[in-house]
Amino acid sequence: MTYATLYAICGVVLFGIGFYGTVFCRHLIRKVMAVNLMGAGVFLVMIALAARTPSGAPDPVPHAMVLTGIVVAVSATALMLALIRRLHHQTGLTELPEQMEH
Amino acid sequence: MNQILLWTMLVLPLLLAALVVTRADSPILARLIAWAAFPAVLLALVPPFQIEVPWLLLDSRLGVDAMGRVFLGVTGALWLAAGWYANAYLANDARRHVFQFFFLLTMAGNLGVTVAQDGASFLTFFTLMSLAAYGLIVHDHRAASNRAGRVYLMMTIGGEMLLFMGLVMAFHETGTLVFSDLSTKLALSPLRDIVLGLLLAGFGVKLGVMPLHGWLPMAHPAAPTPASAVLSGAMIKTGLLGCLRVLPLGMIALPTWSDTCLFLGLLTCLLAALIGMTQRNPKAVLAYSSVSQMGLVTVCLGAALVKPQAWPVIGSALMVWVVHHGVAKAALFFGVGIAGTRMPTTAARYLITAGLVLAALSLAGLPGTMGFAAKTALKYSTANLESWNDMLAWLLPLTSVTTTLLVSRYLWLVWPGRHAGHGRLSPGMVIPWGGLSMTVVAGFFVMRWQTLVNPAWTTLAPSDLWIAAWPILIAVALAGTVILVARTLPTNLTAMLAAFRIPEGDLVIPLIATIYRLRRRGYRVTAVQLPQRSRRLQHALEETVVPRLVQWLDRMTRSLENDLTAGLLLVLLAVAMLLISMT
Amino acid sequence: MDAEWAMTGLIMVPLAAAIVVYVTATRFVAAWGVAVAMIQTGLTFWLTRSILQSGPVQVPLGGWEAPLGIPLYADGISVLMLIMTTLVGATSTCYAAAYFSALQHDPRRSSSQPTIQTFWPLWLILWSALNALFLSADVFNLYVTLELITISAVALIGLAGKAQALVAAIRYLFAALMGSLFYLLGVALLYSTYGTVSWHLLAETVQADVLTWCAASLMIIGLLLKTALFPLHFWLPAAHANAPAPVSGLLSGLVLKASFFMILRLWFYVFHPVMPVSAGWMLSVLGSAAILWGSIQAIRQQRVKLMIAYSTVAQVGYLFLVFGLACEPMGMLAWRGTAYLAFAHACAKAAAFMVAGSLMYMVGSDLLDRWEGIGRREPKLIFALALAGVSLMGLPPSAGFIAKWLLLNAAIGNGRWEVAAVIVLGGLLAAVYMFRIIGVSLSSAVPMPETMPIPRMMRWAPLVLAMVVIVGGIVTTEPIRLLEIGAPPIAAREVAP
Amino acid sequence: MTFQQWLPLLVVASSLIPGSIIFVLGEQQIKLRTALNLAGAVVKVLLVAIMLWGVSLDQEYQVRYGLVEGLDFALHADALSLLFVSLAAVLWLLTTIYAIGYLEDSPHRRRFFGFFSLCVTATTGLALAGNLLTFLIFYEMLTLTTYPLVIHRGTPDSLRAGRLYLLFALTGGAILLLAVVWLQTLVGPVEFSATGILSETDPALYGSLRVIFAMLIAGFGVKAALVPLHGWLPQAMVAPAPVSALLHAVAVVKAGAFGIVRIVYDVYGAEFCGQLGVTIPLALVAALTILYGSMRALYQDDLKRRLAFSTVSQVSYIMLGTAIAGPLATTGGIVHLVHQGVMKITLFFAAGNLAETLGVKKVDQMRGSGRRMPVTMAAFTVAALGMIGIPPTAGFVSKWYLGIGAAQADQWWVIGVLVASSVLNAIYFLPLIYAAWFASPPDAWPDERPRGRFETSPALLFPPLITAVLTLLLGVFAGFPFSPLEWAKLIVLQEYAP
Repeated sequence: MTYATLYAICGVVLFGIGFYGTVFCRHLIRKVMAVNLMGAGVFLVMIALAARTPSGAPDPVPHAMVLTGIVVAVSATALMLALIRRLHHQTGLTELPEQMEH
Repeated sequence: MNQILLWTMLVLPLLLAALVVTRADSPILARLIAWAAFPAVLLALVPPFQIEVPWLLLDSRLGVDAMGRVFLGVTGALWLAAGWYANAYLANDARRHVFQFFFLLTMAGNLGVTVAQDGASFLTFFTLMSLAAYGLIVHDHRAASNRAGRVYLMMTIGGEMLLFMGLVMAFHETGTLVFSDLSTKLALSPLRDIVLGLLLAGFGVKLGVMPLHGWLPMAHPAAPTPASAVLSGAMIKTGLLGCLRVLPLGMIALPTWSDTCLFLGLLTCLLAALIGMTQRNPKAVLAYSSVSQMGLVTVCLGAALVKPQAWPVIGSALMVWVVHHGVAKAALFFGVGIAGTRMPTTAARYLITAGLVLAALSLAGLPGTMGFAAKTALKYSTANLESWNDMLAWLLPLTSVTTTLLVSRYLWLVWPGRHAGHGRLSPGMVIPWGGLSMTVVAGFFVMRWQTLVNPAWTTLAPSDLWIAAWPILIAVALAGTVILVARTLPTNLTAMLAAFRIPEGDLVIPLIATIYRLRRRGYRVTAVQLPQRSRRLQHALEETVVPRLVQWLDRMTRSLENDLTAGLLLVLLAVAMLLISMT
Repeated sequence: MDAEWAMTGLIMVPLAAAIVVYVTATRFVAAWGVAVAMIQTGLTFWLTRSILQSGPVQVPLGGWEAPLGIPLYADGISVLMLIMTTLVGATSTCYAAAYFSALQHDPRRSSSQPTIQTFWPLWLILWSALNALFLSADVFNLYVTLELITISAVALIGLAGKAQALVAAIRYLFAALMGSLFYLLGVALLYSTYGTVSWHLLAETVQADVLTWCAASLMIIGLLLKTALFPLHFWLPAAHANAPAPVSGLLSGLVLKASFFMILRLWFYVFHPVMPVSAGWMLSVLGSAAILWGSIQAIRQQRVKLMIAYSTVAQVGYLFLVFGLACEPMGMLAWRGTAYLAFAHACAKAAAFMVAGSLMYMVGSDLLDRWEGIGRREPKLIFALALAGVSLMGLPPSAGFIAKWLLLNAAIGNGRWEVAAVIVLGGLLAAVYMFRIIGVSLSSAVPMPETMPIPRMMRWAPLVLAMVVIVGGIVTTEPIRLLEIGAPPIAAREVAP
Repeated sequence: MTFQQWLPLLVVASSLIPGSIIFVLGEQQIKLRTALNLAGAVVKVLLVAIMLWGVSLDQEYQVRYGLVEGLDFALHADALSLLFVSLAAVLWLLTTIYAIGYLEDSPHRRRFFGFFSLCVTATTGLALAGNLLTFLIFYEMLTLTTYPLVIHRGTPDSLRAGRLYLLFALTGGAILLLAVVWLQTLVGPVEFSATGILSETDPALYGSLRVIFAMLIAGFGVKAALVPLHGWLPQAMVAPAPVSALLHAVAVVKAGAFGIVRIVYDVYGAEFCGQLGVTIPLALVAALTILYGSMRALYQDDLKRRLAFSTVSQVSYIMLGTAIAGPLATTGGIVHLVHQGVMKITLFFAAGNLAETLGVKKVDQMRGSGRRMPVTMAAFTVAALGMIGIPPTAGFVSKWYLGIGAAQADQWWVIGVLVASSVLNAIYFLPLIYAAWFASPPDAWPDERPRGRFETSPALLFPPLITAVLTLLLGVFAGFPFSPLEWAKLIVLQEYAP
């Protein structure tokens, strides 16, 4: 087992934990963190894979992708936080209501 | 020229009917209506002809033939007389124009029937006549009239349906609706008996053969007198005409139908006379008399079906019979109206009484009247039927007896001066009646020399006179006895006898009651019970099934549409897809 | 000018406009939007013509070839999607212009209601991202544009400002991000195996192995969540129903189609050879379930916008029938039908949401009970709704009919009776909810409560879009011909003998 | 495009264009609307007349437009389509006049007349459809355009009726769609041709063809109100009288019947139908419908409902004639398509007049109505007699041909059905006629409105009068050239050509 594979598995585990958190956590901030954890897991997988080139030199493309991904993650997180803040401001809620409100 | 006359005859009454609707109270129109049947009389005088009218209905044939001419003549004459009579009779009726309207329509139909030479146009005119006559029957709107009208309509529609079926099948069997071809080809068709059964039954309704006679004793008394006259004198003859048109007479013997006709005719002939004698309404008596007479006609038809070669003779005798019965019966009906009025003088009363008696006895076949001519003709023409010889030999005298008794009953009921009369005796009523009554006698002499008539009885033997006379004498004696005996009986017995009365229409009364009961029940079931039941079912559905379904859906929605389930499903689906791909 | 410029323009023009509008915060934002719409229309027209003439086009953006550059690719289906975007986008732009200007004068307006300045940049970015997505030639690029779409769409929902809308937006955002990350993980796996993200290259090298299947499952399922295929649709009704009037139509009509388009691309252009038939049928079964569930839920709703939103759940189901049917002899018909249905649904649904928005603006509520007799006041709008409904039900003459006809042909031609039955049943259920709205609105009862006058544009925009749907049912040969350009290699027996 | 191609399009457009313009016009532009309506109707009649003339001279009128492969939009004019389109054109004209009078001063006339025209457009399209697909398209269009007419009043009752109508019609349409697609996957695009196109089919497919036939009949049977698919029709009576008239005489019900005629003759072919053994079941269903409809009509208190059940019964005559097959029965069935239309529209016009002028809606309120409204009731009487099949009305001609057709096909039981139905017809129509003419009128009518110098307004009076006269003329002059009967014979000649 190479380091790269280990990293990749680690990334997948992180993704799983993040997924668990996103689904099962009720508090919105926790959810935001869990989503970011998922993202981190995916990025870890990508970076690990960049090392798997036959030549041994890291592949620049996954790096570029991770960078782009981070940008996306940052803006998404910002939006999430903005929305959560607004919801809290309006209703005082920190969790999404259980029942679907149509 | 003849064609123009034909079209005039058909269209004039319709046109007048339309005019009656639009301008009801024109005296000129009333005059015209009285003459509306005149072209028919003229047309009866022209030589036979036929025209093809392919665009009318289903390829129509119209025309006058030897047989139709007789019907046309007598029908036209009766309608003419009735038109005159009606003008006077209904002079004070506020709803006169309604009567006139239906009168004209019925006339158009009746005249049309006599010139129709194919099934479709026959049926058309026949229907027009039948339906329009309903308006005549219910004219006075009494409960009894309405009931009579309903019965009439039911039976008429039933008859129409039988005819429709019969004609459809006949057309299928023969490929034509033109009567002359139809009857010939029908004789050879495998379905002959069924087709003839349907057609004869259909025409039998109009003819009033038992057991299809129910409407007749109800409708005739209900209709205003001039209408009853034509109903009985002319219209029921169309049933006979129909039979004559479709039966393969003179071609082949039809044992089944001859037996049936003879049996039913005989039954009708005697039974109707008996029932008629119990009636209290003179018009009902006359109606039953018509039924009885038509029974006799049916017997003749039966006879002709036994022995085809006898048909020319029987046929011509039948023609005489048609004329005779039409004229005499109309005269008697007119008489009901006339006898009921206030007589201006005693002489007039005697004169009218004489006329009535004459017409009545003519019906029974009194020598010297047209009835005698007709009866003798029948006697001769049916003389040589092998198996039925005996029966007819005593039947004819017997009918004379019953007929005489029946007309005695009639005379007893209407005898002028016996009741306080009402209404004025107007010439408009007397002249047509007088004309017909005189024809009863004169007709004998006219017909005596008619070449049309069978030579067999032109050599009239003196014995014929006696043969015709004795049943009448017996019957008169019998009637006299009955009257005398009745006078001596205790009053309560008379009352008891009087209470014994068969209702007009006899058998049809319970039948109608049954039909109405069924109808009421049908209404209860379909309009009340079934909707109730379906409402209950719907209610039950809405109460139980729908809420439960909604509940279930709510539960499903709750457990399906939330973050947690979705998250789990996401993983589940991904795994499922992976597994599916790998297998 | 060639196709390259048109493609670039389609992405760049709205983006540039978004930046300008945001930075300058001009008072004439609506005018900018309309101008963009006009330019977009021209560009789409141009691109369509050039594609029809010369077939699929691939251009490296700025001359950089893959793997480093970002290539753009346009074929029949992507152009059809672009046309759809342009049509819905342009009418929505006009509608939005009228809506927001009307809202400013609305006395019922609360402080939390959206402002015109925030709508326009977001919408223009969304537009740009949609175009970019439909023109993307690599799977990572698809991810980026999809995220851009998600973020701007969520923000647009949030514009409504009410707590309900915020909750819906947050829920949508979480779901969407989760889906994206699934997808991204799949992309990572794919890249690790094949070393490329260009779907052209992937299509050539893809092999049936576990890693590929893992990647495919992750990507497809992630996208299913974003496309809201039953049973992953939980976020959709609230999000679409609570968004501001012009936004709902965009979400249902266009945003969903973006992720669906990605599935279509991946499935038919990349994974088709290596995915077993049964995997396709799994999607079709889910689609069938979606048709039934969505329709039933739509029937049960009391709010019109929710009804229309659930109708989207059902209609999305139709789109997924193709994955099962395409594996069979008459798959080509299913492919065409599905692409056309995506187009038809976008127009019809956007029109329906616009109508709902207008009427909701008029009476201040989208509760069906409050709509009694509304059609007597606003016949044009109800007429537009009815026309849109005709397409949703799949009745002639409408684009929806043509699409469903093709799908039905494929289903019956392949002996898939259960699918045919579902298609037909779905149409009937659609009729139930559509006519529920129309029936209520045409009732003679109840005097109308006090209402707001509707700006003229808010009447005409949905009507025009609804007319497009009807015209789409009559002028069909061109779109179908378009679809043949660069069509995927589906086992095809063209039409029945 | 040549004139031959334009003409079918023009015939369709002659109601489509006025209809579309009416939607755009204001509610208060009454004169312009009326003018448009009448102009459209008159133009349609003229165009149809030209076409009628042309077809009798063996001209071909056809236009075709491809939608998708295997999905052609085709209009063409053959003898059968002309029969139907003439009926639609003439009765549309009359109904338009009637509707103008009927809806005087009522709200939402723009919507009404708009959809009215569209409804006729759909019917015209149906009549001229050259293939099954075009037929289907117009069939669905008909459903959609009649819905607003059915719920025109907007009352809870009418909304419920509308829902029921849609439930039936759309379900029928769905079944139809399935059947059409299936048929097409088996044999390719289905064009209408005089003797059917399926007789060459592989015998292995006969089973499928039977099922498809059943589905097609079920689909059309919903509109044609075949029992047990008739449930919507009596409910739809809440619609305004001109709508009922159009629904029952020309548009919806007739469209279903026409569809069945097309299926049997022009898709399957009469002979092939017999070979498949599907005609007898169809005939049985039609017979059942005839009897059931009449039975139900017996006990209806509401006049229009009674007429509706009567329609259920009468329209099935067409199917019966079609199913019996054989030249004569076909003639009867096809000619009844026209005759029933003329008679039934008269009845509905008259019923509408009673309701509108006197407020009479129930059967027992009709007493004496003949004295108050003689012309209306005379028309009613003629039409009712026609329904019973009394000669010399049009109804008799139909029944006659059905009867002899049944005999020709050795289906004797059909004659029994015809007779039973006639009797039932008599039982439920004659009391109405009796009440109208022979019973005395009440002291006051339920809701009498003065309507000018005639018994009612002229626009209401003349249409039933004209159709009643037509009822008589069609029967009396059945043998005239260009009469529906002669035209039906022409169709039959083509159908049964060697």
